[in-house]
Amino acid sequence: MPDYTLTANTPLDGFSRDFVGVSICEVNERAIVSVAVPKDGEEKLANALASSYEIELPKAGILSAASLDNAVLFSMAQDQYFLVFDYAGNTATSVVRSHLNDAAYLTDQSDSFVMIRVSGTNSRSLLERICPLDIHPSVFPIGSVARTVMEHLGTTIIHEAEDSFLLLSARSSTYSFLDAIETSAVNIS
Amino acid sequence: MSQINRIDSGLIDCAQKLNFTFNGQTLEGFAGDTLASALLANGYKMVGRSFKYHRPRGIFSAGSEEPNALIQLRSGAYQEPNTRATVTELFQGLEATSQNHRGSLKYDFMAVNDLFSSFLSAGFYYKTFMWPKAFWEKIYEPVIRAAAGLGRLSGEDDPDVYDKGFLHCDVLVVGAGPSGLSAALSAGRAGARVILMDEDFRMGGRLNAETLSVNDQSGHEWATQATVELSAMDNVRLMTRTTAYGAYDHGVIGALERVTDHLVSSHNKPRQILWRVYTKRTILCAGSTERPIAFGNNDRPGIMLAGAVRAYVNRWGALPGKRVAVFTNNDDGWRTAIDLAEKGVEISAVIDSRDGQPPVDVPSGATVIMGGRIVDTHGRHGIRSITLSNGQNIPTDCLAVSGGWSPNVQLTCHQRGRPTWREDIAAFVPGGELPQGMMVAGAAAGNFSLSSVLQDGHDLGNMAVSDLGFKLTKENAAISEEETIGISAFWHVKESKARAWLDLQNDVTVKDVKLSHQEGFRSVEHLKRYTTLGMATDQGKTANIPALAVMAECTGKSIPETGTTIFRPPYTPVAIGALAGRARGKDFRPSRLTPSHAWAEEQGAVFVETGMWYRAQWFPKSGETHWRQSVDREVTQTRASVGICDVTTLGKIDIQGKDAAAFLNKIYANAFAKLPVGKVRYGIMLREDGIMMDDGTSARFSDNHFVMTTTTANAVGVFRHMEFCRQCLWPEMDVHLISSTEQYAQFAVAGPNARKLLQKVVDNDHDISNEAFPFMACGEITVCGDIPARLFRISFSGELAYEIAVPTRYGDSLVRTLMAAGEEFDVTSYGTEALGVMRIEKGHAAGNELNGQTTAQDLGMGRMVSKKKDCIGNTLSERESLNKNDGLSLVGFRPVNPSDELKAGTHFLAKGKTANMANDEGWMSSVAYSPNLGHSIGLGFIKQGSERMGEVVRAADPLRGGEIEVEIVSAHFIDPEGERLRA
Amino acid sequence: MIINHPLLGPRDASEFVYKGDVSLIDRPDWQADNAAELFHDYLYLRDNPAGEHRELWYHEQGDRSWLIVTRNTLTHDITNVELARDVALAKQANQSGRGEK
Amino acid sequence: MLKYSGFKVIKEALTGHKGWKPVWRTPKPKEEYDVVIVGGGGHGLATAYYLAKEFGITNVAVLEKGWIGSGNVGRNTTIVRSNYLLPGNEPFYEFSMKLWENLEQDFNYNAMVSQRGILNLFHNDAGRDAYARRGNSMILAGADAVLLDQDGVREMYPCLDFDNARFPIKGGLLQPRGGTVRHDAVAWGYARGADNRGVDIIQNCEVTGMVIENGICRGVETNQGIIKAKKIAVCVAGSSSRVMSMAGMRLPIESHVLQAFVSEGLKPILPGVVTFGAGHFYVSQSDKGGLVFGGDIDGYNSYAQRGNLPVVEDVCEGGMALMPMIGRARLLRMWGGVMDMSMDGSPFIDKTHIDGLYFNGGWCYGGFKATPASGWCYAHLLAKDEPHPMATEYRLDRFKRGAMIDEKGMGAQPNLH
Repeated sequence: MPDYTLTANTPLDGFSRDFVGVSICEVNERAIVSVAVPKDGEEKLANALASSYEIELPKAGILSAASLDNAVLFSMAQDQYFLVFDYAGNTATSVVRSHLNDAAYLTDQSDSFVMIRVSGTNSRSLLERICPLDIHPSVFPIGSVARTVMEHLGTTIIHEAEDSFLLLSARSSTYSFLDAIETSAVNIS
Repeated sequence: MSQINRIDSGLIDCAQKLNFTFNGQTLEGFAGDTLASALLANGYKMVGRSFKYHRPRGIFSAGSEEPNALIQLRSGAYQEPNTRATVTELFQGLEATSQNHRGSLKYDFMAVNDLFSSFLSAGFYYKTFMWPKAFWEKIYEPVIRAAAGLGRLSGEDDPDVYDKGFLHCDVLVVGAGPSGLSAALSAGRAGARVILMDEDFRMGGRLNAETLSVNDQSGHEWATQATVELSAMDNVRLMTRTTAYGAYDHGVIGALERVTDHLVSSHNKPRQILWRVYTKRTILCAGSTERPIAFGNNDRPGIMLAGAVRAYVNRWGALPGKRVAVFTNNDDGWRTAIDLAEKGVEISAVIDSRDGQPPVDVPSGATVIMGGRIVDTHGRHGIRSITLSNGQNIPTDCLAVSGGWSPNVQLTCHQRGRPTWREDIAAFVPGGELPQGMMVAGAAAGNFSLSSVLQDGHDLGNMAVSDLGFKLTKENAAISEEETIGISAFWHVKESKARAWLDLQNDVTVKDVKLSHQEGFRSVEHLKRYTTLGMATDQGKTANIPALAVMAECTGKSIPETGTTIFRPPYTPVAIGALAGRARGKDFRPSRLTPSHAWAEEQGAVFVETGMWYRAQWFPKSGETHWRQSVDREVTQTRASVGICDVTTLGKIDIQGKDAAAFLNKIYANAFAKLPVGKVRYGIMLREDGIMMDDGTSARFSDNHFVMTTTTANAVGVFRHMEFCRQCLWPEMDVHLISSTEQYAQFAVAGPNARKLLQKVVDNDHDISNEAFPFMACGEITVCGDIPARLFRISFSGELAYEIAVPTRYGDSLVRTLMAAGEEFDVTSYGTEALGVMRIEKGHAAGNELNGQTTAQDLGMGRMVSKKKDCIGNTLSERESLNKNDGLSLVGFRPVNPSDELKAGTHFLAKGKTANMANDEGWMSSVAYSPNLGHSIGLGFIKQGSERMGEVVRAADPLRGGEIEVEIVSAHFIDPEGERLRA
Repeated sequence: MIINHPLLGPRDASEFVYKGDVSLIDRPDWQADNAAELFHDYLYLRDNPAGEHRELWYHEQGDRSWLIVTRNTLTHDITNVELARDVALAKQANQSGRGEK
Repeated sequence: MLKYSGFKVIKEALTGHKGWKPVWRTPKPKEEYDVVIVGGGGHGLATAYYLAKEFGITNVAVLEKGWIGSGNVGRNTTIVRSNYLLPGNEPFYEFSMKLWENLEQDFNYNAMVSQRGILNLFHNDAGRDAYARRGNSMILAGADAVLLDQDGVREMYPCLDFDNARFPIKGGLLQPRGGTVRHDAVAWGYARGADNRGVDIIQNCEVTGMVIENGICRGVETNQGIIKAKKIAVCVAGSSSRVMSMAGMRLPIESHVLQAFVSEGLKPILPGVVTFGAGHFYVSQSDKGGLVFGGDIDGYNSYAQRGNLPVVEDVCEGGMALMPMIGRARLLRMWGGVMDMSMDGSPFIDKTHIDGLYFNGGWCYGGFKATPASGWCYAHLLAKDEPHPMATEYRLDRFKRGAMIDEKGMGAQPNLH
């Protein structure tokens, strides 16, 4: 074996910061796997999901939540889902493959995103400055998910819990994205 | 002098004194004042100068329509030119200075223009300043430019910050006057998500300025009560100091909130916020704007809109004058006389252009002239008297003028809507085609009596929410007494001999409109463009309609036949800083950092922007004082031993599916269908027009799985293109795309010792020997103990080289590990400069060659374009002009004199030919100093280049001066047989 | 502008990238006798109507769908939005159906 | 012809401006003309002017749907320049530049041609290389160009963001002879010059159809009746597809909206024109003091003369990134013009396959600067039935041949040119 070992880092080294009425923190140890549906393979995938994660294929904009690995599944594109689950290892696709076998094309995306949770009573006021979507609970209830653009950066927003939103944005622009969120926090304070 | 014109009245807080300065003079006002009301209270009449004639200008209105009272607010970098005093909220320490004068405000040197006004008629400049020719740029124009403009920018960076945001609601109510409050109440009570915004700092609109009562209380008390009720509703958001400035497609409204403009300092909080409002319904309750009547010398300080005069008295307790005359063509003008008389102000005269009886009881002591005309006024720096058509002279220090009210239809016209004329109120009202979701209520819709305004707002609020499925409450509209609103159109006093102003800021007079007509500029748009009418900072809010009326008179047509002007956003001017929001300086665009960025920073790397990415350009070592020293070293060390470069920025696309190979075969111009698993192939991608789009490699990891790389610059475009092909052209294929650019940290490891270095980190069960892992092999391996990685044996540098990819989380660690493991080989990191040098040495095309204008043939890769299959760009690449015999081809160049430096952008000319376009044979696209060859080398496109090896041509550079002789050589400067990369 | 995405509901047009006339999905047959002419007309000529226009938009900052939007170029009013892939598939089905006759 | 001069202005001022005459007549259309020009914008009026003045053809009508100059000549950012790269373009635009330089004396109207320079900034080596190539092309074509380094830019425009920029300014390509022209005055000046030479300018005359018999175009149908002509010269950039469809033609053109912006009047702060390539922004300051600026087209087919907010914000972001001192200046007015965006970003001046029908269009957002040369070359084509030597490449069939003139290298994607 080589004499060298590699150490992993996270996009923000576990960043966390509190502002008045709002907290911003990095979320880690969750894997992201893209699950693409083979042509005419939707039923097979649905069955595989039902028998393993015990969830259905979600409609666009809504999370399916499983108890297995605390997984959530949501649509990213017409024939593609993201499965996000508790896992800190290096081979997230093999974990999913062990459940879904060949029912989907899998691509590891765990290292592609920074995940930032914005929570607290001022979280919607904060997001109002950067998020073009209407995230009022009446139209974007808990369990809703959408991809949009915030400060020029593609971002997926998930309404996780009351006054709590999880944001996924590209890993390479982590600092610009964090800056956008922190600036908003300062600006609304 | 302290507030000599202040009376004990109005909605100001006399307990809270505020000191401010005007032109250096310290003055006092109260909380609740505007700068204009405070200046009036302090007895100020003249506050500025007009644009062209530098005529004295006073406060004219009490709102955002103000054409005259423009001042410079604050100082230093905070200086804000052309600020309307009428909407500037007074604060402690406010600094204001007047603008557009040379010398003092009172003795403006430029006022000499007024004496020559007859020479400066509309459009005079089109007819002169043409001789001698050179004088325009040297003399005339500099003089004109120096005189032009109003206020002054500081020239310093704006020190304030701005923000933007997004609002969503069911109903947006624009304007919080009586109709807006009523609309918001009915919509809010029904439970809809409502936003109510008003440009003023106090909700209530005209209710704050009038003495009319609502629901048996004073109007402003009712407004306060309504505001309190609304602010208690969770579903209603109240926004003061917020202007809806534009109506855009599909119901999007642009709004500007002035957050700290009323404070002495913004304390690093956003000064203003630009809101984009997504609303299902917009109820426009923008009210109306009073317009003047044109008569001789009607521009003097002290001549004001009648509604403004009573607003200053009623709302702010500030008297615009002690002896006030009124000139009106409608009943509303009389209110000014009555309100002021009730406050004890002397009304010297009421002149009504209409014949007949006064519509209301005449204030005692006032001279009333029905059917009267003012022909002239007097008073140099402020009005002192007026002259009537009958010769009568009446002393007055304030003349309140009312020519009727024009509904504020601006937002209804921002799309295609054209207002329609209503003769009974002599005004344009919103036309049929309103922006999506918009309704108009109250005075903005031409309903002028307070009771109808309240009812209208209430009804439309209900209508909006019932449209949206909300259940209405049973509340009734607020009620008010009926007031008279009679008007008889009257636009200008024909008997006036003196100049009569229409556009007060730009100095457009009745005569100018007549001249415009005389010269054939009769369309409204011609009129505006020829005379500059309505082009000033107020956009002609008070000027356009009277001017249109004068033009109608000239043409003998009615006003609607003559035309209407189209209103364009913004309703009131918006600071450019606000429209930019946070996007300035380093925050102009996001930054993308490579996985090795932190490490590179530690090494002191110099970074360069490539698109959104920052990449290490070179890594200076101690003792290196010039970038070339660093780059030469990096190249030399790499070619001698091994170098490492972060190539994560290249686009990576994960392609899976049963038809992945077939798909790639259509995307790439060269064959891909039969690429074996475990192999990489170089591919060229054409646009459908046959021009090169991108190049890169694709690696096949399994039958159904490929990984493509694209150039950094084209990563997004190529992905988009492939999605288009997948979804729109070949939807039957089973193929799936996802970007994995962010997922992997990828490093080039290049040089004769590359394998040895990698063998130190690759886990032992993966054989990467030349036999097991030859040139163009690829594979999924593990490194450093089971860390998954991908290895590609590809080379951009021409050396034995690999690209190794690990999950991004290990990128930082991997570069440190490789550098440590490479110490024994004298490993170097190299940046984009050395990368560029090596690719030029190897003759690889890059961005300068793949510029969207070149074909595969130009690049010497014409034969790669398969003619045996259907692929993007294949057919159109065969067009004649793209396949000319004397077409360009990419070749290498070396200076005939080795000490000469080649320059990119030089053009090639045959020896002895004149330097002109006809003799232009091509250009140098990329150059570098080759430390291996010891001289400058270049790549360039030249006609028939591949057939001209050894020929000497000139590389001409007239732009920078000079030209040198260059020899056409093979583009493969290093290892033309490719032995190294197969080693 | 707001585009009412068939799967995601109304989204601001700034999330999308515009391509052009829907005819760009009708890529000609490369083996046709007059392929050069067909490809010329396909790639370069446009109806460019002043009025209703079917056009391609890509939801780059969304779900990466290519959409066919029916929009009036005079008023910008949008009257229909379809998934381009559905339309392309339907077209193929239609063509193969015709071929069988 | 009433000659304009400073003397005349003084004389009229002293006599109450009674002597000024309409700048152009308001004639009724004749039954037939030698040439009917469809479109009373800058190019159409210039064509009429040069037909009359240079080629002696005066039996000409210009038909304008609305009021003359109501199209793009009256809604652009007034920039003139000849800083093109490709051989198909550069000589033509330089020809135009030389015509601008003598225009006012030529047509006796002060259009305020103001050569205060145009500066295109670059931000990296590749940008410098591309501008070096272009600058050399310009000089080879007889134009002027200067390559500035950062210090050179700083000297001319000290107020730009040099120290804290996301995309630092490394230098620029300056064309000192570039500048601005008072746009409306160009239309009026050409109209006056053409009218004085006998050309009929007919406003509010909308063409509703083409009269084509046996493959020959013999006239146009209008809301004022049929007007016959030996040659019909269409010149309606922005509406080209609409008008040419009346002759059954499809064009390599899409119509797109370009927005433009002007600030409130300010005392002089910018001497010339600056373009900021990294940020989609260009700006100059008018003689009246307004900052006149713009950026990219909105990017979707449109015939509406208005745009939307994202581009407004994008442009202002570019402005603030380039010159953060304009933050407190206010945007006063925004408007939109409809552009003929062609498939390679370059225009057409050509005969059509229909005898007697000629076409001038596809000017993208660069038509204003081309006005004099476009008019001249179109007049030449109409008079002699062969292309002017400076406009030989602007042919409708160039895509069939693969002879694109693609300055930006964007391919057949009109909204990217």
